[in-house]
Amino acid sequence: GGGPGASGGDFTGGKLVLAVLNDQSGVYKDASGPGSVKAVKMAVADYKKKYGDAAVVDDIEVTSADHQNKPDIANTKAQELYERKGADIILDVPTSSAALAVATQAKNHHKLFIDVSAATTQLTGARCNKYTFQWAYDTYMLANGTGTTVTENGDKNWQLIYPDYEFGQDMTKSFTKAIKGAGGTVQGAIPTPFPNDNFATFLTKAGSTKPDVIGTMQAGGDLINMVKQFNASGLKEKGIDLAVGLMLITDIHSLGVDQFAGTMFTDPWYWNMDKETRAWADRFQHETGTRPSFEHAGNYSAALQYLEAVQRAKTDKADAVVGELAGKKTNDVFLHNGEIRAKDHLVIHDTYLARVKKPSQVKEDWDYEDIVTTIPAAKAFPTAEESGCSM
Amino acid sequence: MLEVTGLRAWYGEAQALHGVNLSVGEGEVVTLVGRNGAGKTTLVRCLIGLHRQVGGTVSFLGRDITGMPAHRRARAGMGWVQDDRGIYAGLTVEENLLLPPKVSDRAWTLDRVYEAFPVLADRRKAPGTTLSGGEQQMLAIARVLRTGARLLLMDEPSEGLAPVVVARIGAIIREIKETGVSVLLIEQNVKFAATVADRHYLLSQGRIVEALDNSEFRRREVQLLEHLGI
Amino acid sequence: MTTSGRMALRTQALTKVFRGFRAVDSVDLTVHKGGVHALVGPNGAGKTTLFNLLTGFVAPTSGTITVFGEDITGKQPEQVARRGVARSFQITSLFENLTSREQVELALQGLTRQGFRFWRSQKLLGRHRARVDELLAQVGLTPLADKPVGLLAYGQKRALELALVLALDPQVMLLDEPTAGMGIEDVDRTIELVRRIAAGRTVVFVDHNMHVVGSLADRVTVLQQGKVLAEGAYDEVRNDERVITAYLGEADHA
Amino acid sequence: MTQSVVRQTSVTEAHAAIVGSGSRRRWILLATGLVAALALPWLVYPPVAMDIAAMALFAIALDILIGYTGLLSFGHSAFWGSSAYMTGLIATHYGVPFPVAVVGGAVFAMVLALPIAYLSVRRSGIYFAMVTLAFGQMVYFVGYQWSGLTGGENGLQGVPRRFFGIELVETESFYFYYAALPILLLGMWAAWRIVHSPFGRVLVAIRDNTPRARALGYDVEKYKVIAFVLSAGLTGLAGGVFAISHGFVALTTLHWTTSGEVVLITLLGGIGTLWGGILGAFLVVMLADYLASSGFDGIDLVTGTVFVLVVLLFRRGIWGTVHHQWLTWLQRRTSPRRTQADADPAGPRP
Amino acid sequence: MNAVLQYAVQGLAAGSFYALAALGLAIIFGVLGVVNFAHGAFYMLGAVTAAVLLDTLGLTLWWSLLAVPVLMFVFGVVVERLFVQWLLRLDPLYNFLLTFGLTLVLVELVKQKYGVSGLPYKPPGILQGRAELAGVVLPRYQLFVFLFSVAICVLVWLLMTRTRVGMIVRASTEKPELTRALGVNVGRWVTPVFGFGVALAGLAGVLAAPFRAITADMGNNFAIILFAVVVIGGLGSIVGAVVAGFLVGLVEAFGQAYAPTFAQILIFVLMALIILVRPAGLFGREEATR
Ligand SMILES: Nc1ncnc2c1ncn2[C@@H]1O[C@H](COP(=O)(O)OP(=O)(O)OP(=O)(O)O)[C@@H](O)[C@H]1O
Ligand SMILES: Nc1ncnc2c1ncn2[C@@H]1O[C@H](COP(=O)(O)OP(=O)(O)OP(=O)(O)O)[C@@H](O)[C@H]1O
Ligand SMILES: [Mg+2]
Ligand SMILES: [Mg+2]
Repeated sequence: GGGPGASGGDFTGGKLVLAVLNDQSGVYKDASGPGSVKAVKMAVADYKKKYGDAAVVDDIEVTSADHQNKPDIANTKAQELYERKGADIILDVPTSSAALAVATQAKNHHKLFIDVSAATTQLTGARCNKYTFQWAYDTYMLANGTGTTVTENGDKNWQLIYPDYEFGQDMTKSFTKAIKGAGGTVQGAIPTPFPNDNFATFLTKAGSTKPDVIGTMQAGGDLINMVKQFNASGLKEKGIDLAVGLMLITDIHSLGVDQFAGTMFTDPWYWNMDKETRAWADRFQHETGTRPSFEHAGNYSAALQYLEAVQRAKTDKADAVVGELAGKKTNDVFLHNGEIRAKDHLVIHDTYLARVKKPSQVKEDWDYEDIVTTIPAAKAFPTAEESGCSM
Repeated sequence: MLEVTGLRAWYGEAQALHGVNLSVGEGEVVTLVGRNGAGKTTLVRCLIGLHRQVGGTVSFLGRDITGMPAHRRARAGMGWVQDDRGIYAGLTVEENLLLPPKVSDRAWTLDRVYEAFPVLADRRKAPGTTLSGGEQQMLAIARVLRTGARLLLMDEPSEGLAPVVVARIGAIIREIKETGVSVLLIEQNVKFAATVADRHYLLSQGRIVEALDNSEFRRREVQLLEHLGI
Repeated sequence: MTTSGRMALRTQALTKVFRGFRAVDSVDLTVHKGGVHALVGPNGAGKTTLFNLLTGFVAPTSGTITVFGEDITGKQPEQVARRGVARSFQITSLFENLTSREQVELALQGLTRQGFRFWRSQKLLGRHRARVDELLAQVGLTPLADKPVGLLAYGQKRALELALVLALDPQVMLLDEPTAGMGIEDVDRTIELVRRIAAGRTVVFVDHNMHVVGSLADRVTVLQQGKVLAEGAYDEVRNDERVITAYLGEADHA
Repeated sequence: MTQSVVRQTSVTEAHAAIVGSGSRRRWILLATGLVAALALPWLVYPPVAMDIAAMALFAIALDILIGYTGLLSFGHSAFWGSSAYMTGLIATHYGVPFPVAVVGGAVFAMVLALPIAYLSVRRSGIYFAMVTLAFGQMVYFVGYQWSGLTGGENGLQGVPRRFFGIELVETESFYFYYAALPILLLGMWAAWRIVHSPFGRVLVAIRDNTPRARALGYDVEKYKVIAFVLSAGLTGLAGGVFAISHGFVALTTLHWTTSGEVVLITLLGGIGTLWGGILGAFLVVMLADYLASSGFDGIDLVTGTVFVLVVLLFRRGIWGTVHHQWLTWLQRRTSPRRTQADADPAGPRP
Repeated sequence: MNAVLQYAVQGLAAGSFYALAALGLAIIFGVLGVVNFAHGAFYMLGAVTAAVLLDTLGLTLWWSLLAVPVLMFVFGVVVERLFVQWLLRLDPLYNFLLTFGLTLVLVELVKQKYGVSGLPYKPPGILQGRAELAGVVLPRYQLFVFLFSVAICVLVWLLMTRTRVGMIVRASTEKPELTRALGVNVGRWVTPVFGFGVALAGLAGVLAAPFRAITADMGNNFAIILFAVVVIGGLGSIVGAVVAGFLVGLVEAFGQAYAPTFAQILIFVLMALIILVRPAGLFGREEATR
């Protein structure tokens, strides 16, 4: 490390350390994992390029740790990163329980934590704190987007199938609210065990009331099980649509567009939305060999905005940086009409209702989504009052 | 038929057999007597190839079989009746009998087995180890007869058997002896041994201490019993 | 019942059916207190099964078992043992990893509640030392007391088997072929031993050795195909025609 | 009848009795252990040190079952996790000093263990392993779905670490370690006591020959149930400390992979050695910690390989191997003859 | 009524996977005395292999149903020779632990190679429609899975109980020494049987490919339910494994229909009940004391 930066900022150990703590080996490996580390490094490079000699710090280190999807390890690693590795900020952290544990550590250590990959609303709700930000999405936004838009587009009668755990229960509540708000009805909500590889019975049951659309809150492997069995069940032919609560582009990639074709879901970001996103995606592909997920872009954006805040604050002192971040309105490749809400540290931005393309429409690898509607930032997320955060 | 010279065997560093010499001729029944722990079972396990002998040679039918694996010895014509009978719990009585491969045309047919041991016929479908102790002993003997082995190594076959059955086994041994089969019989039951055997070896602490023919054996029965008892 | 005071063990219409096979078939057996009762019969007659029934290892299909007037039908083995009925096993059944001494200690502790004391030291077992030495001496295992049993020869294990039963100091002893696999000398010593310890107890044993049966038993029950074929004093039974044909055979009559 | 994984070790133990263990050697060992335990947070990152100590007690508690009773429980995460949750709930809602909460958690684990033990001990050997695994999974599902209480997959967050207002302990992992260590040491001592009690002798007897133990008047099922519940209680102590140390409880504490991990620790340390668990825990926890920041993304690859290698080549485990070598050496010295136990490495006799 | 029938058929279809895989597990156990923890991983490998074959060689489901079991057999043979054989004569728990370790390794390797999100699979056209049976509409594929697995189960049962091969393998594993001393070359038999059991798990995997998510983790939970299945059926029993497999499928389906939250726990409750009432399992044998 080479002492304070050129512009004479105030940095512990003379350097700035960004730590990516995520799952590099488990189920979130593809969607975030090593790709997120890469994205953060891209942000650092862009920052250096932009400010050159004017940068307040030139020794910027990006470190990473694999929490293996185990919250205990996430917890220990977060402590260690803050205490021993000199991390000024921790980024990413998929898996709600891990993210919540890291948020507590951030609070105890007075260091920053920007969550990108975990969806729980508690991060900016009941368990919010001054040092924690939620950057990309949350369960409310997923459910609200799909529930409202699909209902408004004419699918009024819903059946919901959800995994009977916190995420599923949360999503179902938000969905129900959104659907009702848009003038639709929920005919039934069927809880399912998790993990589960057999959805035939649930689908039969859901289909028996002849809904317009079935909304599923399953995720990951269970989502794929669900979709395969939905396709085999014949409900599609009867004109029943499928709407998905949480879908990652990696899910579509792994199952193939033909299986998902026509499915609707809310996406915080899509790589092929416009020229700018596409250009960034090309860069990312050049670095990693694959197209970015919204988590990857989110990490890039979070790191970039953090560095900008540091540049403004001229220090890595957390309170100062938080002060620079909170309330900031900004745009970048990920955040469109973004605002880092001061009250709860939820980052709101435009999100999108997407539909999976038909195989015939796919022009290249990873070209899977049609953006149906843009949901403006203000409507996409819960209001600061709703989130129930008090710092 | 069987020539054993200088056989030695160990358990760990405790020597169980100290240079055993013995022979069994064609069609001969030879017993091995000795008190508990003398090393009789160990000797037989060496002969069938399940315990590693450390010194000496074993030749069978004129071939040196030292170091040959157990299943090849069996194929060459050795049959073994284990002291704890070795009945398969997972196989029915009949399957226990069908299991061993036939090694010569001396092999008994199933019918012949069932004629000699009617109990087994009655219980043919029962899992092997649900038979009584004695029935299992019969099954073990019958099973080895099914192979048609040239030399039978029988470890205490009369143990736990009713007198009538012991007598029947005696008769069977005499019968197969007529067909040229040799038997090396381990026995505690000296009376029974005397009714079937031609010659006797006395094993004590891993050594052969005496070799006697049957008449001498009968004559010295009382003395021998004492010897065994010491 | 006036006689129940004298009756140590009694079964009524005791029956065990294994998948349609009647191993023990309506057996009425009465053993008087202080008696030495032999159970003989061809292989597969149901002797061991009867023992298993008496000691709770096998649940009867029907019938009842009483010990000193108390109905023990359907009780678990340990409950039976606690009522003073101890058994040995036909096929040796020991704790391979423990030494003879440790096994006997274990047996001595069996009927106390000492075994549950997980907060005490094992040294507690040392209090049985004298009794252990005595028992091992009785069966001639003193020199091998501290050898793990896995390393003993068969006959030695049979002797230990007996010591374990003795350790329970039972009122009723069930011995399944106590002399099987023993040399002549050991057999005679065992007969002596059983005779000695039988004083004041009730013994039921199974043995194929008529010499043993003759020297020990004051009453003999002959089983065949699960049923009682004959019962009486030794001399009576051994001259019974049916017993001779079914069990003893003509040959061995000396 | 094959029931125990550890035939060989207790034969050697029997020999240890003959050879005479020498109380001086025992004191030296004890002192070394204590010094190591006290020095640990100086040498490794304190929260990791705490994990090591807690996992060590977990493995030791499990060894009472595997090594001394011949019961391989593959569902011990149920007790580790349920105690963690109960400890967390008590600490959160009643604000008691953490040792009280931990004891509460352990008691709860024992209560939960009772019905599970009652059902599981009806089967032995490999069935027991499968049945406990299944019950463990059942507890996991309950934890998952009962999110009102457990927080579901978000975990039970914000568990406080109260200790009579002593702030250093409450906030600094380093001092917390010394506050929690006595609980774990007490648990380890209890395990040692159990194994070397008359009760422990009966467990070994049951492991070796169940019917015979019954014929001697031992109520085998009752003994097994008690052993199981005791083991669950000690596991619960460890799980409670773990929860307090982390400040939250996650569902992974109930997951079967946690059961697998502790079996690995026990195996690696040496089944039937009790103290082996300490070495096993040290290695496994340090390895996981190292791999987490090494950039290597296949931790299970390493864990699995270690499993395979230990089972294939190294069944006595570390402690078992060392202990065995030591005994062999002692015996060589005292008598020139070796016994069967040494000549026949790991495995039942023909 | 109609719904009940529909649930029943769906349950039987789901049970087919359990039955087939449990059969493999039971055979391996019956013959080698090994409880194969890796059975779920082999099921997963079957599905993954089918997906890879479709992707790289264009092998359709039909060919995969042939090719994958063969490949899995070979794989099983390799695993047995390299690992399992060394522990056969020790306590079965060692092999349980060994295969547990193998599971971790296999799952991780698949993750490394094919990622964590799963692989695509397209079922053949003929099986994509629906069939109507007595008023019940069913995906044709479910019907096929059910019939196919019943046929396989019957064949395997005949093989194990009616042939000399079945007998020899049972004997070899119970008393390998004695069996050798009786003249049977034991080593020759055990390995193929392990391979065979693995092939059955692989076959279940192939059947699952068009219908379920093909991910590295797909076998984990499956394996645990499989253990419950064999405990219910009685581990030593081939018939028990199959019957319990279908039974658990039914319980799962009706549980899902009428008590969805508890569907998964119901299976374990059933297991607990069986242990209480018939500790040896529905078709297990009483253990004899002698
Ligand atoms: N596996 C073993 N390990 C160590 N020593 C053994 C082992 N098996 C037997 N021995 C010892 O070897 C000696 C010979 O045993 P062996 O079984 O051959 O005797 P035996 O003559 O067959 O006795 P028995 O008439 O009781 O069957 C005995 O002293 C015994 O203690
Ligand atoms: N668990 C069981 N299952 C089925 N049949 C059994 C079982 N136990 C015993 N039998 C059968 O019951 C009959 C009686 O067996 P038992 O062992 O009582 O005979 P025994 O009189 O002790 O004979 P032996 O003198 O040969 O030991 C035998 O035919 C045996 O096959
Ligand atoms: Mg012998
Ligand atoms: Mg008997």
